[in-house]
Amino acid sequence: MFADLPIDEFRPAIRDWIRENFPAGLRGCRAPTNGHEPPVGPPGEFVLWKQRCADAGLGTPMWPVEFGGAGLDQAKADILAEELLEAGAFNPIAGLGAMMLGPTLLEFGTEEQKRIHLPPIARGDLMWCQGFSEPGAGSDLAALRMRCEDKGDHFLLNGQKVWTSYAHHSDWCFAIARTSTEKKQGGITFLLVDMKSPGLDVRPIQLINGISHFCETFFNDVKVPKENLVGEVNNGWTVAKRLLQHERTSLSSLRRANAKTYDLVSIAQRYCEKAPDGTLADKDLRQRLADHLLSEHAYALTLERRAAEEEAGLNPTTPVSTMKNLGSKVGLQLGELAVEILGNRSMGWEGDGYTSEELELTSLWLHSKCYSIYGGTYEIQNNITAQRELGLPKS
Amino acid sequence: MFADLPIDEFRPAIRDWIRENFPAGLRGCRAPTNGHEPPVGPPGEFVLWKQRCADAGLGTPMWPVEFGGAGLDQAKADILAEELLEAGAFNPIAGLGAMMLGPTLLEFGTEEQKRIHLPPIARGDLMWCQGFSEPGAGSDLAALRMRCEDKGDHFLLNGQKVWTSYAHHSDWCFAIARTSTEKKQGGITFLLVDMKSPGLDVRPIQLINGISHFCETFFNDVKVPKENLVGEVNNGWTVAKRLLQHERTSLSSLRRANAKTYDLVSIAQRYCEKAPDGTLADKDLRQRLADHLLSEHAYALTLERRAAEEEAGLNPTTPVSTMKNLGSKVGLQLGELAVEILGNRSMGWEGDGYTSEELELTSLWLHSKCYSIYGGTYEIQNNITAQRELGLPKS
Amino acid sequence: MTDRAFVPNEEQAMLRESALGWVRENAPISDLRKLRTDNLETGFDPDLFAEMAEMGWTGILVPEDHGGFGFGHASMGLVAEQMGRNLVASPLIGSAVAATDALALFGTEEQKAEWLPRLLSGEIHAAIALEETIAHNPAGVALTACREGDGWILEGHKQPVFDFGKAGLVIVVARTSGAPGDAEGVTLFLCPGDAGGISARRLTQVDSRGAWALAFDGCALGAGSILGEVDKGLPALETVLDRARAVLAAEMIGSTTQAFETTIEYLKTRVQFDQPIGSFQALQHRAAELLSEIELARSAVWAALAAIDAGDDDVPQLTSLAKALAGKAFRRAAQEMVQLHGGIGMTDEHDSGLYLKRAHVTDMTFGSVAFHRDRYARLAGI
Amino acid sequence: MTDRAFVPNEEQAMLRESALGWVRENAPISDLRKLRTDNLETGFDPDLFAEMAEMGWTGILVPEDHGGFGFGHASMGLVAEQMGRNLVASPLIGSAVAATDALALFGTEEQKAEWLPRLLSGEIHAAIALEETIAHNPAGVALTACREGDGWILEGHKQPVFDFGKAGLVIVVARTSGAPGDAEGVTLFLCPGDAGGISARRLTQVDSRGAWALAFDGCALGAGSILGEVDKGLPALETVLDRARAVLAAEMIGSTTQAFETTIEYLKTRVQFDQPIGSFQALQHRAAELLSEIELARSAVWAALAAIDAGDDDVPQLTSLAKALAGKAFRRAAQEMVQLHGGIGMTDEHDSGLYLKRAHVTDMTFGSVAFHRDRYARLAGI
Repeated sequence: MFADLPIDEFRPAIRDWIRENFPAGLRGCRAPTNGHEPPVGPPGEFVLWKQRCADAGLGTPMWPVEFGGAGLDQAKADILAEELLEAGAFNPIAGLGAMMLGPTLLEFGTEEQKRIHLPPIARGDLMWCQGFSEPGAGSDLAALRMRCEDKGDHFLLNGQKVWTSYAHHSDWCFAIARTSTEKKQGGITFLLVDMKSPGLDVRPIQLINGISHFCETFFNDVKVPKENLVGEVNNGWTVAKRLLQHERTSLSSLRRANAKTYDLVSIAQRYCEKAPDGTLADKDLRQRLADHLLSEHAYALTLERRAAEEEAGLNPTTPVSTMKNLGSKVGLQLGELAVEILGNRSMGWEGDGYTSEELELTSLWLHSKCYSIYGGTYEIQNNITAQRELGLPKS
Repeated sequence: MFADLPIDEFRPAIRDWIRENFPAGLRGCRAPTNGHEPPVGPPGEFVLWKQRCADAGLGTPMWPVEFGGAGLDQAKADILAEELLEAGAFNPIAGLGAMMLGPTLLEFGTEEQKRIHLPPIARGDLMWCQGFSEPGAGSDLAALRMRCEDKGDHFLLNGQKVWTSYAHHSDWCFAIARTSTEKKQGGITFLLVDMKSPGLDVRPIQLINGISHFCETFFNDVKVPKENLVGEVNNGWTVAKRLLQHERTSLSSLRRANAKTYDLVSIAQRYCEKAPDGTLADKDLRQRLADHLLSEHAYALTLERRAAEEEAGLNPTTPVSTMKNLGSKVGLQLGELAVEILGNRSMGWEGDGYTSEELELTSLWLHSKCYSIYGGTYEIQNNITAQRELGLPKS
Repeated sequence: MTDRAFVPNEEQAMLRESALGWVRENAPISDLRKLRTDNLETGFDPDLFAEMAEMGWTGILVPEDHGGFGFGHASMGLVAEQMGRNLVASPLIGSAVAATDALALFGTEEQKAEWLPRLLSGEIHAAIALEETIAHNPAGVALTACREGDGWILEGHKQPVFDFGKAGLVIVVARTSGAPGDAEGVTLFLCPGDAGGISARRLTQVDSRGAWALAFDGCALGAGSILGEVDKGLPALETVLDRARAVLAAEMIGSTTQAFETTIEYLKTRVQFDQPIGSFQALQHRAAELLSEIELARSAVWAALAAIDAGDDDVPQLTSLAKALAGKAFRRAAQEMVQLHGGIGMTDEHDSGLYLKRAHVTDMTFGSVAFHRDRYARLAGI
Repeated sequence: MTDRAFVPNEEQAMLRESALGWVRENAPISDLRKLRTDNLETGFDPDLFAEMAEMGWTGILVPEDHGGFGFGHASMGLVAEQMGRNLVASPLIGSAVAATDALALFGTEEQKAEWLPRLLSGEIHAAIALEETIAHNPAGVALTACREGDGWILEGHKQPVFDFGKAGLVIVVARTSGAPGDAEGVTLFLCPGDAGGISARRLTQVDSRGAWALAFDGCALGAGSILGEVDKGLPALETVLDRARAVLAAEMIGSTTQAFETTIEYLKTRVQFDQPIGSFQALQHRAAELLSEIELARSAVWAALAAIDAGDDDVPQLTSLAKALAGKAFRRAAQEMVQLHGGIGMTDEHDSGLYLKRAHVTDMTFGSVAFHRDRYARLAGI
């Protein structure tokens, strides 16, 4: 229905739909940035909202209706995102399945794979994790060594993955493994792995902010049915690279959503001493906070500009790799400034000596350090920008 | 005489000598940072001061007395520099001969070369320039192509040098040229060239601040007598590298002398609006000015620390390449802040719409851009620090 | 999403292409070098400006009912951006943006009829006499205008005044009451360029543009010279300045882009250590970071221009954002242009120095990075 | 040149070597991890502190006539630097520097005789109760001390108070007159750790050190508890703080150096794209730039310590220089440690996070980079 509306009727229609369907109790709740986090808001309301979005296909708005989407184009999907933001609402269907695997399967998957895997993702019923990084293959992903042997009716996986986000809460995993050692990138195969497979062992890794959502994942003679091969054997690097593009895009918009949620201006106004003219008394902090606000604002405008360019059918001027780094810089700045504003109130780890806001911001600061590491490090993105976008020669 | 004094008697003795010999009219004059600039202060006084220093060997204090020096050790030379600064005086014998060629000849030159060339340098009578860089060989100095052929009783030079500072005012040039194309670094020879040689043509290059002290120097069948070879044929790279070390050291201390002369605090106090509490009203500028003062102060302390370490016979903790970059950073910062402080008064190029101080500071800002280029670029110094000092592997 | 006009419409795209083509063909950067020696009375090449007028650029912001095109500031920004590429010297921003907007927004019908057609045709150009002290500070104006009979007498100094030479009209910001720093008491005057009682001294500027120091000594203006309301000129001035700032920022983006592209090209061709220097990773990363800074500024500039044309409330925020980020990006791009070109970048013969000097002057014009960061912070409530 | 003690003398070199050896042998960074789980009443390992006392470190600043060594602050800095390498938790700076200096400089003979020998022997340790608000601001103290009979009653809050657990002595900064912000009216009190009327809440801190929030509610102290002069305590406090700041900055330099060295070692061994990542030029340049920042901070720290020992006038400038630059360098080194270790640097298992958290807490302690930049600027007259 929404897909067929002319674009000028779409905005009021979607606004009405949100007003009618978005549970009031969820207003202003921070959106879960992936599907693995505990539900937010009053009990039941999150589940209700998820169901309603799923029924309308609006959790994965650009997917075809037959696979659980709403069949919207980019322009309408952008309007949807804006109206959600406007209404203090959010997309409840998050996670790697919706953001990364789905679009990739739509391009590379078989009809059967799409039919089986996409609808549960679109409904938020099944959660996916990403089995890419290995202990010796971080930035140099193609150096991966997990063995994948063709055993006739199935593949056999042996090896170890690391930094598998939420592996311990996931139903499925999309993974890349080595089917040939002859070529580095040309010996990689892309597979869908059921996390309940025998021989698969998951151990959470604790991060510097005390939270564990990354895991080490061990594969010990894990069998994967042949129908779970995406693309062709030894051609998985092509699939994985496309998936990583989706990752960069979604990470840079997520960062923005995050930055919108933590309002440093309001925190500074509540915590910091004021000068008689109402400005912050600490001019040193104020200057740096202002610099951050400038970056954050211009970053948000750059996202808008890219969307407008895409809408107009143009190639976006600003490369995705640049967006990823800008997003992580803004996020890192936000973390640093948050703890600096809190000053002596930013040293807390846990316990009731600090407010939950203070503890959350301190934890955010520590967590923000991963923005420039995961989803392709800051350094890798700069290489991509320089070589692929600016055309500078490889050394 | 000064060389034989015990160190505790040296300081008062040198202080007395300065008081007796330094012409009052020169007090507070900016030291000429090389020997090519026009004399400073009242007529005759600069020449007098130069003569007195030369007679005492104090222009090249660490050189042996027989070659025109004073035979001082590092500790005493440092004390001399401090006392000059303290008295508002300066070393009048500057230039590439005193700072770079002299120490190099003392190590690599023949007795005859030292006897002929060092005394006129020590007296400030003859000026030297450096013929190293070529149009295709900037940071990659060893890529130089100027041909040097052995013609039996002389060498024959053909080719072009660039960035030859003050070539148009120099009497001699130390240069490197290619005697063999078999090895890149191992085919280079170090020569002393009389600037009056036939076939030698000098063209000044105008810089972005309108001043020309760099030149292009063209060599067209220039003959160089065999006795002007320093070191051995094809071994000139070793000599040149040592000379460049002397260059880095002297550049980083010159930078300091420069920074001492332009007092941004006083300029800011004269030009900028004040807040009621006496601090600068523009807090944004104030913060950055403070940051600069911190760097400048710590850089000066680092020079002191290196001197103390050398005095104690230790290897300096901070590498020369690091010092060069720190010095150029402080100098660049100073230039940027100077024009920012002057604001609308910093746009002048010439003429009487601006004071001479304003024009000088604007010119300094533009000139400062070369700090991170000449004497080995910022990038080259970072490579040296990373690979030679920190032991990081070459790519 | 309000339509931020991030993507030019067909008309604008055509305007941009024609401006870019004209700049490349007819206004090479060597023209700027010529200005340094030619010492023209105007400080810019009047023939070049006549061509701009002929192409209609002086009418982009003139309302249609006064014979102009009323295209808006995004269009003007597209033209300014192309001019910025080659550092083209012209009075376009002072005359066809600031003065034209001032008249169009705050002029009486009589004033508009008197001045707009002449500005539109390029018969005259206008200048803005605002700056007095070392730092941009619109409320800080000290030059006084006192009533005498029906008219006014102006006394005081202005420096720098860009493009004053042979200007037909000067918009003078004066104090009619209160003390320097007061928001009240600022008034805008329309002053003929050849009015008596003004002595002008030509300044020689680092960016080779024409700038003057003016001394007003008994400069008498008639009753009709008031633009807008007496004593209430500051908000009008800020509105006009924001428009000029946004278009100047667009010009700066053009200069920045050209400096960046020239540098990237050099990185691809200059060989050291047997490799193009652009293959060195440290330089690659600096190029990537510079690009990201330029992209942020670009977004801010087009958002500001679009907000002006849409009449949005957040013009002051967006303009300060744009001017601050363009100032940072231009300075950094010019600095890297010099540094990455090495020795040759330090020579007058190379264009790097021209961009560096222009970066400094444009940053100082209509408020520096520091000024606009502070203004943005105030508007953000901190 | 005043002798800035940039080069340790023989005695100091021995002290440094022995401290470094002890830290490497007996105080590995795993001790800090143990503190997180052991939840000791002290917040530090008392056995480790006893060893430090045995080695004489608690007596480095105790004057010789009270049984100490009177070695000076450069020596204490050398010890602190080695402790910093492994992020060793101990009350050394609060107790053996701040409290010891406060007593030695401003205590009566009676007070010195009562407390110094016990601090020297390690029988007790002392804490400083200064901070109340979110930002370091010595004149901002609001906790009140009112006369009652011969003695004083303290009312108010302090947070964070480091190493309060089982402290024998707490130096409390209180307001005896005036309002928060006034320079006059600040007084230092010697308060036994077990004094009545204090309720303490243990805080769990990111850097795993022991810190407490104290509520003073009718805490009664005797007449002899005044340290120095009533109402005139601020200059004394600043003198004591500058000493603690300089030694803390030395500790920070040790931590920074270790973070840097660990990172450089990793760059040499970690292979990606078939090369050690340390061969990538972009990382090499960041390493070189980080080194230059560390070297600046190092020079400032040793100059500050030497100036304290020489009784020079420029101690406040040099201390603010040292603390600001050490704060910047430590933060940047820790940030790069996480970033350049990649994923592993984000894990709790790796030490990067411990350095990052400590960098933050030490920067906030006794004044942050921003505080000291402002103080330095004021002293420089801008």
